[in-house]
Amino acid sequence: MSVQEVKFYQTGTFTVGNRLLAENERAVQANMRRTNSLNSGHRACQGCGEALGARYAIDAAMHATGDRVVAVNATGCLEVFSTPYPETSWQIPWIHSLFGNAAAVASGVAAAMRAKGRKDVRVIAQGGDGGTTDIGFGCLSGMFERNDDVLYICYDNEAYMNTGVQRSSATPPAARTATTMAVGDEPGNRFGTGKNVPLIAMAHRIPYVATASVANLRDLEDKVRRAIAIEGARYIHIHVPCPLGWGSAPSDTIKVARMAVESGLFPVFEAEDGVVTSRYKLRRPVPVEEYLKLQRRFAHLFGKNPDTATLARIQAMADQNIGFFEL
Amino acid sequence: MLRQVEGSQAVAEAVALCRPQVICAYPITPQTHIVEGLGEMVKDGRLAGCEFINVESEFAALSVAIGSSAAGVRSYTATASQGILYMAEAVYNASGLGLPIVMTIGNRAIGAPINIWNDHSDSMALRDAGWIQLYAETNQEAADLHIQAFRLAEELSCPVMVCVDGFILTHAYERVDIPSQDEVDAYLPPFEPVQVLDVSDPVSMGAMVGPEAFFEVRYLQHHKQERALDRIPELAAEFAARFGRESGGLLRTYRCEDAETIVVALGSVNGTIKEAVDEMRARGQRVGSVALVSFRPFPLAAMRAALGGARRVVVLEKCLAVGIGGIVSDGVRKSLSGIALAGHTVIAGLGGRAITKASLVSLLERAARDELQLLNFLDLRQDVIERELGRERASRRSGPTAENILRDLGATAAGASPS
Amino acid sequence: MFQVRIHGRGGQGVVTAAEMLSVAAFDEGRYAQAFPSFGSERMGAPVVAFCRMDTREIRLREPVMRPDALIIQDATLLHQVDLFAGLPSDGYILINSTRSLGELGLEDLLARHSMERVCTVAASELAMRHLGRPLPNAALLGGFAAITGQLSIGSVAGAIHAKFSGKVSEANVAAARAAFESVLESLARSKAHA
Amino acid sequence: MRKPFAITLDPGSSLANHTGTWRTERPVYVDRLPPCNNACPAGEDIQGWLYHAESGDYHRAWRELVRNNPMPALMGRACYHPCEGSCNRAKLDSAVSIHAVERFLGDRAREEGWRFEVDAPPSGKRVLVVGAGPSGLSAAYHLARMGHSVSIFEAGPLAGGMMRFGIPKYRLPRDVLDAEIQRILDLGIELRVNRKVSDILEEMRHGSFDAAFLAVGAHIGKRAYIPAGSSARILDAVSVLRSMEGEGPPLLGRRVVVYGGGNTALDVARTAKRLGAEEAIIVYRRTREKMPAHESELEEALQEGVLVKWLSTIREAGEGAITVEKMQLDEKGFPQPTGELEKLEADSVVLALGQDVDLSLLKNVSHLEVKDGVVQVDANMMTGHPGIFAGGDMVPSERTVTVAVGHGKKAARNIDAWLRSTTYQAPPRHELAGFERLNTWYYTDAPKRVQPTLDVARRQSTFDEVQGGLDAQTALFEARRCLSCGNCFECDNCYGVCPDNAVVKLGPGQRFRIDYDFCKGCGLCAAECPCGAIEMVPETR
Repeated sequence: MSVQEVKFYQTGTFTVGNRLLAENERAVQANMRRTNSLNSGHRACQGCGEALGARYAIDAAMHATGDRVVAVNATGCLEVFSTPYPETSWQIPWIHSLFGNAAAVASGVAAAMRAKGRKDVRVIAQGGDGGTTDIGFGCLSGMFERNDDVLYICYDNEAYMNTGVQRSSATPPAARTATTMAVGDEPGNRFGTGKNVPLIAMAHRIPYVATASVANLRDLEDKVRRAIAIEGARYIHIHVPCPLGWGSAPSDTIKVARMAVESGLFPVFEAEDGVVTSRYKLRRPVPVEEYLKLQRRFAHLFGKNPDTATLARIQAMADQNIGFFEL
Repeated sequence: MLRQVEGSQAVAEAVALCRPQVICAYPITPQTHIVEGLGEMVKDGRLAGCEFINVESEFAALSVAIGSSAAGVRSYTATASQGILYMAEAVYNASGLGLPIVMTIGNRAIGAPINIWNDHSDSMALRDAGWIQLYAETNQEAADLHIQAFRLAEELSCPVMVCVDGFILTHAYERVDIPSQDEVDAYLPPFEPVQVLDVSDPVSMGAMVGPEAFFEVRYLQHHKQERALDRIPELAAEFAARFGRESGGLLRTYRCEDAETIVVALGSVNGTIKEAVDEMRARGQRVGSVALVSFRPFPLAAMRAALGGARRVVVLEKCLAVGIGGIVSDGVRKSLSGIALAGHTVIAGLGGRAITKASLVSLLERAARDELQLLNFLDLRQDVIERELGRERASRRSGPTAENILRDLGATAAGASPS
Repeated sequence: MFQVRIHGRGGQGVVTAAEMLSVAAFDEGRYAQAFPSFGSERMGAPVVAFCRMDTREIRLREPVMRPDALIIQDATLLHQVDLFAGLPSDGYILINSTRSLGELGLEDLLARHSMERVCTVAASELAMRHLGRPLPNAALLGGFAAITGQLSIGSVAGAIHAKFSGKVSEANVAAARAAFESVLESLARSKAHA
Repeated sequence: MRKPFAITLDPGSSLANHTGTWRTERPVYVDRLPPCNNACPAGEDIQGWLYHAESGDYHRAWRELVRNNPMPALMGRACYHPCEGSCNRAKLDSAVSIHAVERFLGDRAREEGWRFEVDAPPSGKRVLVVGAGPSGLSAAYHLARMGHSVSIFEAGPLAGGMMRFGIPKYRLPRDVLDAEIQRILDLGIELRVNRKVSDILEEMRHGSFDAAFLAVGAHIGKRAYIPAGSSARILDAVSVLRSMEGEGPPLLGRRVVVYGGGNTALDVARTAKRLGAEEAIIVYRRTREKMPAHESELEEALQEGVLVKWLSTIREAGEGAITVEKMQLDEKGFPQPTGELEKLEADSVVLALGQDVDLSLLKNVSHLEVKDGVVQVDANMMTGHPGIFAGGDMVPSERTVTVAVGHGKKAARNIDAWLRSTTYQAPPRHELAGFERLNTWYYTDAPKRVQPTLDVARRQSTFDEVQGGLDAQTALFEARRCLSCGNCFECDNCYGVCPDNAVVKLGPGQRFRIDYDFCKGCGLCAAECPCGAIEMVPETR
């Protein structure tokens, strides 16, 4: 993590801004004239983590490139709530083609920019977990393998929210979705082997892979700033809570994201050329329950007689992350 | 310059002369030789300033082209058969976004059973996806149509498919006049996109459009093709004026004056048809043919004008719309609404079944004797059909049809005898 | 119109042979059309390619079913595939073999065939000698020019040069010329017999 | 660019879509009362002045501080800082060392020679302040800044009152005291020392004062009856401590017994040690828990070798020795005699049993109510007699320097209002910013910086100051430990975490504004505000 080492500034770099920090040390989001790449008036739910993550990321990219960014968007919540005719919330050149081809379309844009000799224009592809880890996975892997000059950002809210909260390959075990109801003898999503796309991205040996969370703005901005400058295929996986799909309070979006990180369930790290180069060390570690019980999708694990066995399995996953990534 | 080249090579060189800036390639027979040729030209520098991208699927191939076209550069790809079905979603998307991509289809059948030989099932499956579809009769025309296609596509901001019969044209060596770069440059101006992803003038492309406007967007796509009906002949005329040969246009008639029977068909089979027409004429039969070049948009008026005077029309199709029969026939019939003349659909050449001059002549003979049904199947092996149907009647577990038939024919799946 | 059908095995350059024939005809100012028996054949499988030559545009797109000439690149095919289908009794036959028709057991089969139009030539051996590889197709084209007289050996050489380059090209041309001569000789011999 | 209909759109056009209509709750910026401010008897806006100290603007911080308290250097030393007792940070790691920063600012003011200004034009009114103790000086200071002409009559030889005659040097160096007082006087206040007021009405009439503030300290030590031999040496704490100023140290002997459990008792015992007593023993009738003296004071005393006899009373005092009786607490917690006796060697006994105020100056003042030896005042600090106000030790309340300073301010405001024949309206109190209102995630972990203390050996032999001050670095650090409870400190969280860009940043010092056209009311801003300065209130549509 290359977040600046916290000098003692009351809130250090934990808050968005800090009047005691030097101008250049402040977050892009703290800037009075920030670009608001995803403009007001979008139709995201109250407390939408994806809307937040997208503005954080694209603003950071615009700031780092002097607004020379083009974005390709996969079908999904972000696309639907940001560009319903006759209005768009985007301030940058933006295109939506299909659900599963964002990475490929971005490869095309990048190729066009190369052909036009506009390497100064940076290309970003973005999509949700469905468009990235499931239906868009083939195009994503192809883009990685060719090492096309594209930064792919996945906003992971762990299910197909746009269509009404159905299970995706990023949905965590035991989570209730519309297609993994909390009934039967294994309520919620079944325990699979998991599909860790950041690790899969690393297996492509692309120059840069990182995970980030809306709960850690500085880290997120810093990673986008680093990634946007690198040539070749880059991947950033951002954890963005969905109040609707997770059954969390809209006002808890950032808290939930923070708990995911501090519990170890969502490891925040950075990898270059396939090797982990930095990780976020847990600041105030919490048991997974602290995270899970904020979300109704896990309500069936609690209540009168808590499902201690399942909770233990989830805790084990967190502990494994903590061990594997040295969190 | 006149040369004896493979059809694929001719197409590749014609495309290269159009100065594409992004080419996406994914291998599928029989289209592969085209992108192989282009790939080589990009690598050895003959096609400068072009990005050649080997993608991981046809879906990605067209998606990459969508991205590059939206970013304002001339974009090209090619596919066939299963490939165009695999990219189907993107095919609709490209036209919906109004991106002037040109794509070659090396026409080939669709499985199952898997079959690599020629027919029109693939491009026909996507006929209503909002793309303009042009069918080449010869390799000369295949080459020329690509040059016209880029001009047409970019004028209308609408994607164009150039359909070239797999193997029959793509793999055939024949005489082709490959124009010079100057000639092509004079005919095809640099790409001036209607919309472009530009950081100095940002827009959002591909908005979600609801009931309040979707209908109009669709209509406007149709309107583009209506305009194409005017532009296609104009562009063909200008092409003829510059290059000194007839290529493209909406359709071409052959010995249709005073013809009682007129055969309508798409693509390379028109050559063999002309031979058959000549033989019939030699026998004193008043027969003519129409080569339909522009299937989308469908030239209703031109078709009506070409067929209006005949007594019967025989539409020869290389695609069986299972459950109804002909597809081209429907358009032909529509063009003739109100005119009373006999119309026959003949399904022929599926999965590479050779369409011989002999078969065509006997077909025309029967047509002349008014022996044709509404729907006919050229050189369909009735005996084989009967045996298989018998098997099916005999036992529920009658086994896989394709393999049964091959066993009957005593051939192996790989071996294909010339006749 | 003169139609040629070439039989061989995948990897023996059957399609290339057809292509070179068409190029040779093209160089002589004729229209020509060459195409394979469109298939997915692999190395060793029986394959067929066709070539048409004419003074006017060739519009016909059907496979060659009534060949004016047959080129058989691999004699082992003789009893496996119906090579002679559609061949008229005065059609040309050129077989790549070191053996005579008799040794090949074709005498009965070709009983009623005009024998001055049938010939074998050791194309593979010639190829080995000149090229160092048993690729008979170029050599056979030389033989074809000799037996049919449809093409000059010069334009065959030109087509070979157009297809190959450098040593390979020269070697193939040499093999073709050698085959051309050997076919002319054996034709002369059989005339003498008659 | 000729844009295709509907599928291609102009950037940022969604501004036309006012999502504010989705809202059922609206975020509203509030200022809440930080617990430190709430606990300060002098009514200091502690969070307010720390805010400026955080950015290193010490002058501004000092000016902010002295709006309520004119003597930071002194308060930072003598105050028992109840503010720190209620500091929310204590629940995180440890309370912000407010007194240390306050003292730092006071000392910085002395070094830099910062001065006060008068805020209002001369009112032409004259006010008499009786007593130059903390409440007297505080009142005089505020009145002067309000434009009134003020005279202080002090019975003693020097200004400072109990700060000088009650608090030993080692806690409050005299140069500091003198400097703080001088700065106040420099406002143009007239000070007359050795000027005992015996008849307040006469004085006011004679000096034609429009109002008076009485702030006489409790200088008379309470006596308790102890059977004593003629030779027994018995003194009272106040006079012992007073005699430390000027007229020569008292003779206490080698073994000193101090009787009582208040801070004064500790002051005397510690003073005795410094004067060379081998033993300084405090006799207190109850337990350590029940002791009224401040724990920190007791701790320092014990470090310096002061002994305490818990649960003991003095039965009689004789030559060189006293007799003490063991006590035990009854169920109500009151000490009861046990009859168990013990002898203690003692060259002198100092009584520290509390003090009384000399109210003689009030004779023949009408409508005056005196109860338990102190004057009763109304909510405006005014006695029953119009125009005569009172505060500090003279009125019912805890007797500390800080309380006294608070009285002075409050009285001054009311006197000012009375002189302008209006009534002072105190601003409404904000809701308290409790710990539960904070989102403490955002605060950096930072244990408090401790002040240096003098080593015990020197503390036993000299009157040097025990507690050292913070240097600029540590003072800044300590200031920045403030959580700014209940008051926006412009961390930009609300601005950053709004998914709808509905928070408008107004610029440095201007804080923020909610754009209700777009705010969907998700409440993220309120949830992620570290200091609890945003409240979600239901929409009433």
